[in-house]
Amino acid sequence: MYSEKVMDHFMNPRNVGEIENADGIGEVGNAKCGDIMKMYLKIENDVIVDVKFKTFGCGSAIATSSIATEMIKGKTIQEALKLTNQAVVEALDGLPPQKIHCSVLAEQAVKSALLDYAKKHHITLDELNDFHPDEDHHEHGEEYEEA
Amino acid sequence: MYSEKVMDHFMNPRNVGEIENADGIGEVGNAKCGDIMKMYLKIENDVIVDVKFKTFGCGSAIATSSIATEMIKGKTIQEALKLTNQAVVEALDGLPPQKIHCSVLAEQAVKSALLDYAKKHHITLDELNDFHPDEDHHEHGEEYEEA
Amino acid sequence: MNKRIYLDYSATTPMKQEVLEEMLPYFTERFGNPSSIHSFGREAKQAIDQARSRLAKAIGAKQDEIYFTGGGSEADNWAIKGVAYANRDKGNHIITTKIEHHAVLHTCEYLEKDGFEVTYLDVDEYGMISLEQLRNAITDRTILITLMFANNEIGTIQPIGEIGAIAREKGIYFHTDAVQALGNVKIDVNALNIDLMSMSAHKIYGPKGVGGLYIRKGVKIHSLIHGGAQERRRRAGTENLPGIVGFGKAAELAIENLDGHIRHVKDLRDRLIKGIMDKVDYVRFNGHPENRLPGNAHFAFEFIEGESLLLSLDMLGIAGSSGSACTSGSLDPSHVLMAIGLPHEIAHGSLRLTIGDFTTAEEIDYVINELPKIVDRLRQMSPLYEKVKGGQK
Amino acid sequence: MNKRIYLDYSATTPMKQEVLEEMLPYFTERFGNPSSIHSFGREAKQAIDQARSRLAKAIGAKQDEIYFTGGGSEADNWAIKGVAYANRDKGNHIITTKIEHHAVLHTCEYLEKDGFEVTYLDVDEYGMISLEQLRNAITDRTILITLMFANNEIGTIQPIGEIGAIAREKGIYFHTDAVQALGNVKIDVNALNIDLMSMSAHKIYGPKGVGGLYIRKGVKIHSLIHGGAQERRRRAGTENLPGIVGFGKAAELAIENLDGHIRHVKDLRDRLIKGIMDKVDYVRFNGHPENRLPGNAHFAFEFIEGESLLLSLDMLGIAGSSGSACTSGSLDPSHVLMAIGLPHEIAHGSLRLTIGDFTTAEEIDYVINELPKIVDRLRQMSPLYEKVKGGQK
Ligand SMILES: Cc1ncc(COP(=O)(O)O)c(C=O)c1O
Ligand SMILES: Cc1ncc(COP(=O)(O)O)c(C=O)c1O
Repeated sequence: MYSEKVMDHFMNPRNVGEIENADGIGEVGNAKCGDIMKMYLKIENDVIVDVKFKTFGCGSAIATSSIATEMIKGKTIQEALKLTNQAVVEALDGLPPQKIHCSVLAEQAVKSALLDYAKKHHITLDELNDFHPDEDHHEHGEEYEEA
Repeated sequence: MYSEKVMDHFMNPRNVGEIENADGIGEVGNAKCGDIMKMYLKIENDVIVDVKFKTFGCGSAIATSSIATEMIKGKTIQEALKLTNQAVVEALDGLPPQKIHCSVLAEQAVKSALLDYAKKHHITLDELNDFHPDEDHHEHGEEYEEA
Repeated sequence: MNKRIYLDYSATTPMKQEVLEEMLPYFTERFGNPSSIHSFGREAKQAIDQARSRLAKAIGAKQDEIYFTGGGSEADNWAIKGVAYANRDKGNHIITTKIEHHAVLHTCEYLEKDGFEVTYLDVDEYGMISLEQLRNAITDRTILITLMFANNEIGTIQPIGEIGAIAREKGIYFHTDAVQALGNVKIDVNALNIDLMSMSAHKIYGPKGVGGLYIRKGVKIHSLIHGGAQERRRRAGTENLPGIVGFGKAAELAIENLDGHIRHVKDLRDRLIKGIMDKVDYVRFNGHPENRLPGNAHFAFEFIEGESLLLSLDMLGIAGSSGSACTSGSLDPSHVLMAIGLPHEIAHGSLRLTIGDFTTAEEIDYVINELPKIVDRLRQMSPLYEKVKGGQK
Repeated sequence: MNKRIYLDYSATTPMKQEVLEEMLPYFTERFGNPSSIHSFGREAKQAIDQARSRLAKAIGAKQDEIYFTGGGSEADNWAIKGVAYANRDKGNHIITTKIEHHAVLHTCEYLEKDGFEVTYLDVDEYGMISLEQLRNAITDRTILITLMFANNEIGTIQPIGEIGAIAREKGIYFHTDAVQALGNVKIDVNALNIDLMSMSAHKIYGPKGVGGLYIRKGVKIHSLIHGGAQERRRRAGTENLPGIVGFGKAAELAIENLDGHIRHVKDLRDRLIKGIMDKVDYVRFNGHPENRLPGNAHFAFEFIEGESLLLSLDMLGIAGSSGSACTSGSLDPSHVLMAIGLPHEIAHGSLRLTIGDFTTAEEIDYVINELPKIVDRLRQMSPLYEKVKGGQK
């Protein structure tokens, strides 16, 4: 079902935890839908010097969170804004169709944290003008039967 | 499917053949329905001294013909008239439900031959007043699927 | 991964060796078509007759009330559609519950599109229906009550005898999906007033792809699969000869060993439940405390999600199941967990472990040892857990 | 009875050893439910995927156009009812033939009771339909043509490519029952414009109780068995894992060996036909002389009845089949023999001998030697034969 990459990031997630006094915090998803991602950023001179996450969710929710933190760590804000869910999926060597929404969530968690940073620091990030993290992010794949 | 008795009478039918100048001949069934029984009687002093049959039909049609000839050979006409299809079925240790009609046919073949004898010899057999061998004798059992 | 611990017996069971051995000759040697009149056909027919009589004996039915199908789902579909369409002149109302298997629920939904009306009974927090609600739901248009014997997720067993009595009293056909109950509960279709009952071989250590429908003599029902005259003209198709033979053997074994089986799986189940409840906080135990399948344990661990739990267990070779939405790719957790009133976020953390004849105490102890660590690891990652940690733990 | 000679391969086939071996691990070890996400489930899922791809390859389909069923009859029922109900808004007319298998005929009759109209095409003395009659039967209410690939009794193969082309041209769905054709004829669903196709494993040395339905992408069809999301949500029920694995293997073997298989059974079939026709008088050979299944020989022996022929053969260990009414307990001989215009009394004397991969030349020679003696013995007992004896023989 999952690629080795996904299983690796699920079993050995990178950057789990919280950052005290984080510069930006993003939280997307909700418990009702079964996945919440919370992302903490430490930003110095427009560069993401540290990032941590906590995730409530399925294997791919945890794996996408983990790899997303890796993909933006050490990057500038502008670079991080370019992170797409497709890139996350590719970096994980693919996801099953019904799990694509997790990658969308990871992208949104990063953007939410950056938006929070921008708000706190009174910066405008044009890239996020159309960003509404609360919209339904679920894309339905095939449904599998409980056995 | 068939009892050993049926298979024995089918594989080694008794009294197969014709009787030249028979005293009574009965033929029942028709080719369309897949079974015809023809029975020949030699009668002396009201006793069936010889009986032969020819049958076109399935295994149980042949077996019922065969055992019916055995059951009436050496019997008086009055005794032969008492032959019932149930007696034929019992003598064969049973028949599958969809084959019961063969035993009816055997009974009718005997009666037809006796009726023919009676007509030729201008005798009245009261037992045969209600006998109409041309009526549909089929009783339907379960249908089985061709495989 | 060396050790493999299978705790998903409600999903499917391994076949027992005795069952396989009974089946083997029928693949390559005694392979005839039971409808054929030659010796190959006759020996096939005999084998089917024997299986039918074994199954009949297992549930207190007559041999000619047992019909073999291609599985439990086909049996459910056949029973419900077959009775609905054959009795449409009498009424168009069907009563079922909110916690049925999808084979029943989706069939009922299909019938709703075709003019039938369906009442879906509620269940309480333990998954039990209310007999009063059932009685009140009956109208003079009601033609069928279809109500599962035992639930596949939370294991709750319904008061089938009482339900059967109500149905009989009102002259309404009563179908029960006994796919999970067979081999785990004593069943007598006459004592329980059951008119139709679905069964499936692969849940009782028999082969997959074979099921059965008990149809009480006299029940008016249409066929689902038309064609040849097999199964007394009611279910067409060349019989799954080895499968049916295996089902017969599995049913026989299940009934012979019923008490021993129940004792074995119940002991291990209780050991598992105690072990987990003692070692883990914030966990709920779901389903009815007493009226439940002997091998069923169903938990909901707060703050974590079921699939990640399953995956973590799987990495240790432990096979379980979850009613979390994430295992099915749908949005909502299982309809059963919703029906018993579990909040979404808690339902997401559900884990079903089902125990069978091959389960050992060592396996259970291993799970009792490992599962709390996994729960803890996932909670450490969970943003929901951090909120309660400080205060309570 | 020591020697047993099986000449009823069209009824069912013994499973090949390779097929059994491929299946065996899936009963007791790799027994998982393909819907489960743990390792047991994943290895089961993989096995099903492989089988699906083998079957797809065998008929030139895409993998996601193959759906597994519980047999050929279920596939026929599903295809016909599923398309009929899903396309009722477009029309209510179905075209089929008089010589279909009962799984098609009785399904059509069921639909007739529910407001559908069905045209049953005639066939000529060889069992062939007329393309012109087909074309004329099409109306603007026609939603489905269901027409068998090869007949199970007399072996006649229809011009499927031409029929497919007509259906495609008119925009009508084309279903074909290929239960007898698979493994005996090269099939490419695209070249032949087939939209739906029924298959059955036990006719190609695979297991009983497993079938398949090819459904071209885009075809509008309802489910027959509702419930779980198996088979891309179209056919519910826990998959018959070993059965499906066996079907996949059998399909692979059938395609690999197709030419060799055809040559083998055809040679023996022709040897049988020649032997019998040379030695027996008053015998007809039924079905199409060229366009027929390679292993099918179908005779009608005048003056005798099929069941007594079969029984006599069976006493020698020879297993055959008959379309006589007496084998089925019904009044009329098979509908197929009626449709090709065989008089009742001749149809009653029919004998189908179907040859397969395990048939040997010695077996055929034995039959050629024994069958004429049996025919003669039965004719000596027949009151019909005595009438022709004097004059002609
Ligand atoms: C032409 C044809 N269609 C359908 C079937 C039914 O297949 P099954 O017996 O697998 O249900 C058969 C065989 O019995 C057949 O020969
Ligand atoms: C309660 C219940 N009903 C029906 C079914 C369906 O049975 P099958 O998978 O054999 O079609 C199952 C199992 O999947 C079940 O647990």
